[in-house]
Amino acid sequence: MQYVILKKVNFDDFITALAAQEKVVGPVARGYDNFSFQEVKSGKEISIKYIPTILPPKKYFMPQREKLIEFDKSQNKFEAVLEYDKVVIFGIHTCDLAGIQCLNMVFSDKPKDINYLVRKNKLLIIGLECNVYCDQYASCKVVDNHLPNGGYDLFFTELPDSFIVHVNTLRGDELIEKTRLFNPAEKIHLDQLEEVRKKKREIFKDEVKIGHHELSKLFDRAYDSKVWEDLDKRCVACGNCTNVCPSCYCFDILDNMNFDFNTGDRSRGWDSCQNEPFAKVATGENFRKTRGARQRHRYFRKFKYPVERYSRYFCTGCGRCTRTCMAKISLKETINALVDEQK
Amino acid sequence: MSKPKVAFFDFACCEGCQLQMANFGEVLLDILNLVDIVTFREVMSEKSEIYDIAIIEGSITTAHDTERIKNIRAKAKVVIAYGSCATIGGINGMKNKFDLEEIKKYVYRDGAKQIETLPTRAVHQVVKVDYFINCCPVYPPEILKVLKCVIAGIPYAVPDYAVCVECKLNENVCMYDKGITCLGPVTKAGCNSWCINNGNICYGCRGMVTNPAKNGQLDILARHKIPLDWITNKLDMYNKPRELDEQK
Amino acid sequence: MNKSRNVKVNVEYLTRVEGHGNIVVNVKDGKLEDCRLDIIEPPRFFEGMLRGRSIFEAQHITSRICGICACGHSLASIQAGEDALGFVASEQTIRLRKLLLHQEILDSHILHIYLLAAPDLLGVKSFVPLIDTHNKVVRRALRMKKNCNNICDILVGRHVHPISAIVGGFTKLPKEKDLDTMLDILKSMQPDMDATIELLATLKFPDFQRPTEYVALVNDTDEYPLLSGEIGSTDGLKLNKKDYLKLTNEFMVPLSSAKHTKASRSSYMVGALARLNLNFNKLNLKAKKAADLLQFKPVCTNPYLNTVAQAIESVHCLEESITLIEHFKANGLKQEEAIVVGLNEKGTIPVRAGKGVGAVEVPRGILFHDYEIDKDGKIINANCIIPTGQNLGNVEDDMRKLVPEILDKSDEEITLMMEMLVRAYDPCISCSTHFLDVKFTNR
Amino acid sequence: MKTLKLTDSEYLVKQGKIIRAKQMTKLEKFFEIALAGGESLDHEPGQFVMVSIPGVGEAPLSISSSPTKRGSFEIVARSVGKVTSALHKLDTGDTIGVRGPFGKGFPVQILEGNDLLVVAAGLGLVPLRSLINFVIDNRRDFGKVNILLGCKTPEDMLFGDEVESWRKRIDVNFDYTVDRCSDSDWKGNIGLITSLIPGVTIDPERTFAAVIGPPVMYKYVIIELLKKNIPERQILVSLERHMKCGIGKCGHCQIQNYYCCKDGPVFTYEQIKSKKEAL
Ligand SMILES: Cc1cc2nc3c(=O)[nH]c(=O)nc-3n(C[C@H](O)[C@H](O)[C@H](O)COP(=O)(O)OP(=O)(O)OC[C@H]3O[C@@H](n4cnc5c(N)ncnc54)[C@H](O)[C@@H]3O)c2cc1C
Ligand code: SF4
Ligand code: SF4
Ligand code: SF4
Repeated sequence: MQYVILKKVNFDDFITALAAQEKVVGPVARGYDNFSFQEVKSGKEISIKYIPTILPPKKYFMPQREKLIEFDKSQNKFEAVLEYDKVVIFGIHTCDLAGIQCLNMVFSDKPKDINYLVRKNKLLIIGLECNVYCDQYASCKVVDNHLPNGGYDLFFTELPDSFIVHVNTLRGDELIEKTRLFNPAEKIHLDQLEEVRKKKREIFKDEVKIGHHELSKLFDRAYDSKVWEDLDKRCVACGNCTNVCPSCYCFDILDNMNFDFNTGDRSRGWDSCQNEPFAKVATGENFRKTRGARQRHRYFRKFKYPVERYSRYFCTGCGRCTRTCMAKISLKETINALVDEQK
Repeated sequence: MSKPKVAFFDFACCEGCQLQMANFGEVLLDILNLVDIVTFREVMSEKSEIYDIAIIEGSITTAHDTERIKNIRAKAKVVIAYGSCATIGGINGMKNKFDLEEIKKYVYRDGAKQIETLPTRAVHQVVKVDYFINCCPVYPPEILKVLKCVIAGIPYAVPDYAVCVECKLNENVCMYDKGITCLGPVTKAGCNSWCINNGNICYGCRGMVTNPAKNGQLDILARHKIPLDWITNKLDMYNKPRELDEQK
Repeated sequence: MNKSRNVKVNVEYLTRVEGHGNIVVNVKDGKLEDCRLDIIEPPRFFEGMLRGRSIFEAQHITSRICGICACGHSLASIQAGEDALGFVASEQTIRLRKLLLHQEILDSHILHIYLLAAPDLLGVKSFVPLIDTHNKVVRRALRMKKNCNNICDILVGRHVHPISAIVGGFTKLPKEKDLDTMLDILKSMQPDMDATIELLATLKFPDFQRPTEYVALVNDTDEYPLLSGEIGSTDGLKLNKKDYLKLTNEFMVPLSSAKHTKASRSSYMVGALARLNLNFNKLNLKAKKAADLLQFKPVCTNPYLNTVAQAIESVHCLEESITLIEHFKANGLKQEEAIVVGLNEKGTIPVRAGKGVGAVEVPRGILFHDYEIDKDGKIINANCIIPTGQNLGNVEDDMRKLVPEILDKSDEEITLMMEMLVRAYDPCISCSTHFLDVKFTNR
Repeated sequence: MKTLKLTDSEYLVKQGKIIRAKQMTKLEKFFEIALAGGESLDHEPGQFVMVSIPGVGEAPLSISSSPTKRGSFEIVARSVGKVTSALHKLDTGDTIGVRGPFGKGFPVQILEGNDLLVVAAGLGLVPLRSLINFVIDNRRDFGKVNILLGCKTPEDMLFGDEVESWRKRIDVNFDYTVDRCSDSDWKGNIGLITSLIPGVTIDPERTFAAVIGPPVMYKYVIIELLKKNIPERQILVSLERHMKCGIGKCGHCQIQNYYCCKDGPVFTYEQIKSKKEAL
């Protein structure tokens, strides 16, 4: 385990050097306080101070549309394929690192999803610490994701005139070696890092009326809550909340036939439990017919079901669902409403 | 398997959806490998009364056209409603907001007497439709998708969720964040949020989702201080004939 | 003239034109009794429907008047809207609009030359048989069409019903790499364009002359006027666009009771031929060369040669598009000019009551949009005058002169000549139903 | 973009050849399928396969034949949408893709030595036929066997000949019913399937009930079974959900914390009775 230092003046060179060899993506400003991960060629394009991007970096781990199978009917041939890019992802916040860990769990659960697992190893992950709270929507502290918790190759923390970088993997180390822009961290840097973390513990507050460990219990008794009826009236089922969520992974499987009517492919694409047809079966029954029931399902998939299966919350606290909701349904307000109700 | 015979017919429309076929470029030749186009007045002088698949562009607005579409339905094995005018009434439906006599007089003055017109209807409001290709104009990737389904003889379901879904996947900055109202939340997806990708708003040309959230929408409007009639007016742009369904 | 000749031409649902029209010709004992181009398109009431809508929606709606010249309608509508609002578009916006208009004309002309007109000249009924006999030509046509389309996709989202061109400017601007892509596409089209001219040079058009009044936009600069200018004619007419009604003043046609437009004579012609007859000298060099090759000289009075005029204009438009993009590449595009408008919820564009007229040369000729708006920007009155509507009188006058000249031909030949004549105008019939005073025949 | 071939993908399909196909009713078609290379499917009664038609898609379909039948397996598809209607166009000799078997079927080891009450309504007979034939083929290993069938009209009755053979067996108690009937030759009852349950005599302690039918049916059948004092963990149901992956990832089939495809489709009533989204 080691820490190295990159001077801020060298940051641009670092990204430029990386981009000269590999595809590098990072958070880029899109205006109106929106950001998205995009390919970058230089450090100048990157917004170091950004709030969670429109889509989380999950789009690189689990592409929106991903080929699984190629077939040729005339040959009776089916082949499982993986299409991938080698990508260096720069600037993943701790909440999104947690999101990736959630996906890792789901896809390595048996039976394993080999597409996900192989692709994941083609991606190099560079984390970036948030020194301050993103905005009023974030709730990373609630779920304990405001401090780094592994899941990266390198992790950057901004100090007054440099970045202190935690080197977590061999691959990360190779990258540091290659660029030759890093120096070993000195005590002063480690002190500064400690200072940053100390401050964070002060400013990052729970912001909901319930503690981390109580949360799942809250949901033990929340199924029949009136809160879902309120959400039923407000939700417009636009599907934004699930599409932007770093730990949502539902998908659809879609076939495509080429015009020769012999060759084609089978791929998977993101799907959303908020969409009306998602749980509808051929006999016409829809097991989560109301928007309220679908919202409840979403919350339960963050705070209850995964706790039973994977012993962790699947909400990373990134705040995206609240930020993007057309109806401004707020995750924190919903939790607080449940707490109030159960008082 | 012999190639299915395809006929194009146009009713009240701008013929832009037919033009989308020509806009395929050389891919059009691939399509022509799979089907025989036997009638396509806009680009062909050949005609045939025998066809398997009728592709209908335009809405039904006259008694004559009502008869014509019924005839086509009787002859065709498969009827495809093609474009907003045909699938939901589309832009022609704005007319239904007005008194028909009044609007006739406004546009044709003295000539109004000679003009015959009925409230605008979508094709499925007159005859049974087997496939819907929504959008104004039709979205080329969706045309191909549906044509493949037609040829394979399997159904095609228009996505019944909001344009927002695709819009988010395209990582557009939401129009509401920009302070502008957009019909994305109530409009059926399938166009890959075409308009928003190009910086404009969604006008709802694919028709409303089956079960739009009325309450939720009103909330949103209130929060953005948007008068209701702005949105209803916008919805009327393509979706006015939907009322004829609701009355049924 | 053949005194005993009887001819009955009755073309129902004329093919390979945009929209529904019938041709009726009746010659009895060598005497022309009836000669009409009837419009049988179901009426769509655009002007009526526009009332009460925001001026910021006008472009979106009127674009749907016609799928073939949607960009043209958009541009005329935007011009009229901005005129009414008193909004002056930036120089960059005007340049981009010119690029769009050039692509619109190019796209439409290619469609007409190859898919609608060429089959007649090659003796077939549509491009479909040509796939076997002239595969290269068909592929070239589809490729050129697709290229124009791809450019419009980049520029305004799509060619049919452009998305990003609105009152005030553009909601999305091409990026550096988009400019490169467009330039590559345009350059790759140059050899195809040369081949198009060569092909046309080999085709034989009917020889028929009838001088008429040719109307198009004119200006005092060196620029071939398409997006702006005054109304001018070969009879010396000069009008501000605001006075367009003086040009299009309607009159009753005795035979058919349809109202047509006229300027100085019984009818006038608009479109590529009219534009060349008025502004030939302003064409760029390559277009003039193409004209040489095609032996085209203004003033040309053969309406069949409108197709040739279109080919010459296509060359012009292609070259001008390249120049425009090279300008952007050299001077950069100011991305900050991209606007967010919607229904103008944010008041991005100041609104006032007013009247405005747009006059734009679209593929088929001069197009007028005219709006009156109230203080909230709601449309009170609207009027759209479409090129094909203006040409109707002229087509019928042509027919009336032509029929007696070809009475020695067979019925089939006469019918074909008539169809070709109408097609030469590249009429856009569903458009013209929005023209105030087209007569609809009973069906 | 680079492409890798994956040999161990869960999405890879096996080739299945249709060796027999038969239209059963207007909507239902029967297929017997042999896997390439004589590979056996190795399934349990109650499991399902993902059947796919390249270019059209995949659909979960129950395995209708008993595991005791070797060398091939059988499915029945009701034409309701894309895959199923395309499947209906196929015939003997055509190939399809097969993934699976998936899911938890009926726990036959636990059932052994006990009595069985099979309640099948409509298409529910398709998966239950696998269990019934398995039990009949291993009749010695089971106690008393009751079979109750129900469907809309006699014409909708699937596997008519086979059903008749069960009816005639002396080692099973058999009864069936239809909702409506215009056929005077009909030997069974008329009425809902729930009406048959009170009439059967069972020893609730040692009876396991296996119930499959349309979603609306479960609630009422279970009420009747509970009235018979069958313990909740001895009532087995199979649930239908929208499914895309079959391996517990895609989320479509989720019933609260269960994935129907992986934790089911066969559940005990005890497992799901408190799951509001289940029945
Ligand atoms: C465990 C299990 C066993 C089944 N066994 C059988 C069987 O033996 N025979 C049989 O005919 N059917 C069976 N079904 C139902 C069958 O899977 C669906 O009817 C089929 O998937 C529909 O696919 P499609 O492509 O034809 O329809 P689509 O065109 O995809 O859709 C038509 C309708 O079916 C619904 N639907 C789509 N996919 C599914 C799905 N995977 N599951 C349920 N509904 C869906 C859609 O919401 C839509 O309403 C079973 C389902 C499950 C979950
Ligand atoms: S539920 Fe909301 S806050 Fe939690 S991870 Fe998903 S998008 Fe982020
Ligand atoms: S821009 Fe429109 S379509 Fe896109 S997310 Fe916002 S509301 Fe939905
Ligand atoms: S974004 Fe809306 S208006 Fe635009 S094409 Fe899609 S559905 Fe139609």
